[in-house]
Amino acid sequence: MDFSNFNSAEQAHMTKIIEKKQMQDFLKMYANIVEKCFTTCCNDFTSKALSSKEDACVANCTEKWLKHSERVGARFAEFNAEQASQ
Amino acid sequence: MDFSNFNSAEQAHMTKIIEKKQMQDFLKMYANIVEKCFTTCCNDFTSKALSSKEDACVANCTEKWLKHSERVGARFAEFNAEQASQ
Amino acid sequence: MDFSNFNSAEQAHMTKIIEKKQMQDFLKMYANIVEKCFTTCCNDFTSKALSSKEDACVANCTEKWLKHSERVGARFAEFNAEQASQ
Amino acid sequence: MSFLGGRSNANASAVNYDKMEMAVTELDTVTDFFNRMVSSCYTKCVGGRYPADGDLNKGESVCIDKCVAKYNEVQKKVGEKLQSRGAAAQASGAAPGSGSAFGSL
Amino acid sequence: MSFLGGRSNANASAVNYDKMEMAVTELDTVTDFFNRMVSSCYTKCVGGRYPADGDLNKGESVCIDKCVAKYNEVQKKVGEKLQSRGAAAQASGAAPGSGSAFGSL
Amino acid sequence: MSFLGGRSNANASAVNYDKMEMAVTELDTVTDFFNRMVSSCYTKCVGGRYPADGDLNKGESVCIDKCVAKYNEVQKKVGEKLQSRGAAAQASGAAPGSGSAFGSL
Repeated sequence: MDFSNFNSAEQAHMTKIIEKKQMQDFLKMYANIVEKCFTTCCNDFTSKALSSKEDACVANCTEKWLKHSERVGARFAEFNAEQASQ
Repeated sequence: MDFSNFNSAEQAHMTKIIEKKQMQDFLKMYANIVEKCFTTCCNDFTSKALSSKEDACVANCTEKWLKHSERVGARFAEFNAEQASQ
Repeated sequence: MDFSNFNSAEQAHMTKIIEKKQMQDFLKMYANIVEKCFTTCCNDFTSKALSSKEDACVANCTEKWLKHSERVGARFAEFNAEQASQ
Repeated sequence: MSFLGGRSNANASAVNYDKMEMAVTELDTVTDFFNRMVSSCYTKCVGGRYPADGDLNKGESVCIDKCVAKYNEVQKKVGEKLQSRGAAAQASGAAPGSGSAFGSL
Repeated sequence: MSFLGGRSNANASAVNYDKMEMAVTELDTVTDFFNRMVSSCYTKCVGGRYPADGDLNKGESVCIDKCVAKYNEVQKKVGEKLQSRGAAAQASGAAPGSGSAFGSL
Repeated sequence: MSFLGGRSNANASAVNYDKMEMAVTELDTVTDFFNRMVSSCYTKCVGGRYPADGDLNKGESVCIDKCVAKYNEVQKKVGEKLQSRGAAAQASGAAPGSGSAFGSL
């Protein structure tokens, strides 16, 4: 996105809006990871506590999601840069 | 959530906002139940009317969802109370 | 929905709100079609480019979704008209 | 509410913002309902399969018509059920977002 | 913000809109979390099967209780993990909506 | 719109709220698109399986790269298709939220 035609007052507003949205996006990503990793890792409901296997699964699952999300972001940024330069 | 540090004007605003959100949450739950119980109960599309079997299924499915939602709410409230007292 | 009890100022506001919502709904439908047709049509990730088979699948899938959405809209409108006349 | 326009005009063209807000909520509710019906009937009647062409075939078309009718029926049934459980259910926390889980003022 | 009410009163009943907005964000976050927990535990413990009656049976009830406990555990674990990766991860684009993919001012 | 800030300044630093609103809509659209791409590619390339460790293996990494490229291709194709059907389709109710299902003013 190109905000170069925004004046300084508009850029200041936009920065504030974007900061708020980043906070909301972060919270949404958090909720998403919880939901996905719970679904993937937890299938035994005879005990309340996470087993050590489930615990490791949640840690790996979270780490993998973050790395996945970073990689998609990087490829998407490259794609957008290519589009913009054409 | 703790709103004890809110002054009376802020509490009045918050009450209004919460009331609006409860209305929206109720409508969302309504739409959710319809979607889930339709998916669970309706699999024959050779007739327009609900069969008596489908009709009973929708009634039971709705009742079960409400009881499920209440139970999750009760456990979640206990969990939050525990956390707050630690 | 019945807006006949709206005065002209209210109708003007409502028209503006509805126009904005139609834009948002259109963008949401666009994102939905991309998501669904990608899921249905793309299952080979050994190449970056769409194969001719995938390409045809996406075109047909999009066309089908639009026709489906139009048909559901038409039936829903009939249903609402029936309800209103009872 | 100022984001819906001016507030100070009290003549015949004054805007009743509570009424407007209710209309917007109703519009959002119907739109959400419609979108879920489209998705559900797509899954039941069309979706998933690799499409042979861009047209709805006879079986899919018939299925969609019945699907819309049944979806509306289910919506009515669930609505009646929720109404018969009434305010009691809401107050006791059946509705997410209400009840003790979220603290109170 | 004017859409939450008046702005010019600076007395004891003045409304702090930033505080209000944070409270609303917190409320939305908890509600979203709760709704996802309800859906996830429904899928794990109740859903899908054709319901024999309108009651939760013994097995389902026990399952729900454990499910809520585990879901809360997972939320804690993931939260700790995100915190330990910290600001670095956010700045490098782990959070959708941030980072170079969306341009910058 | 007053919720985006002041309104009365008409000098060089005046804020054009329609332009701002369009930018916000564009931002929301790109964010939604990105989030759906992340989820779809996770399902196709990573998800579901019990994770052996916290790293993406070679196969997953390659899959993700192709997946992003294909997802963007599909987005272009669908966009072209929607454009070629044009305003007619929108007016006749192809877009949920428009058309006769929701009444008119």
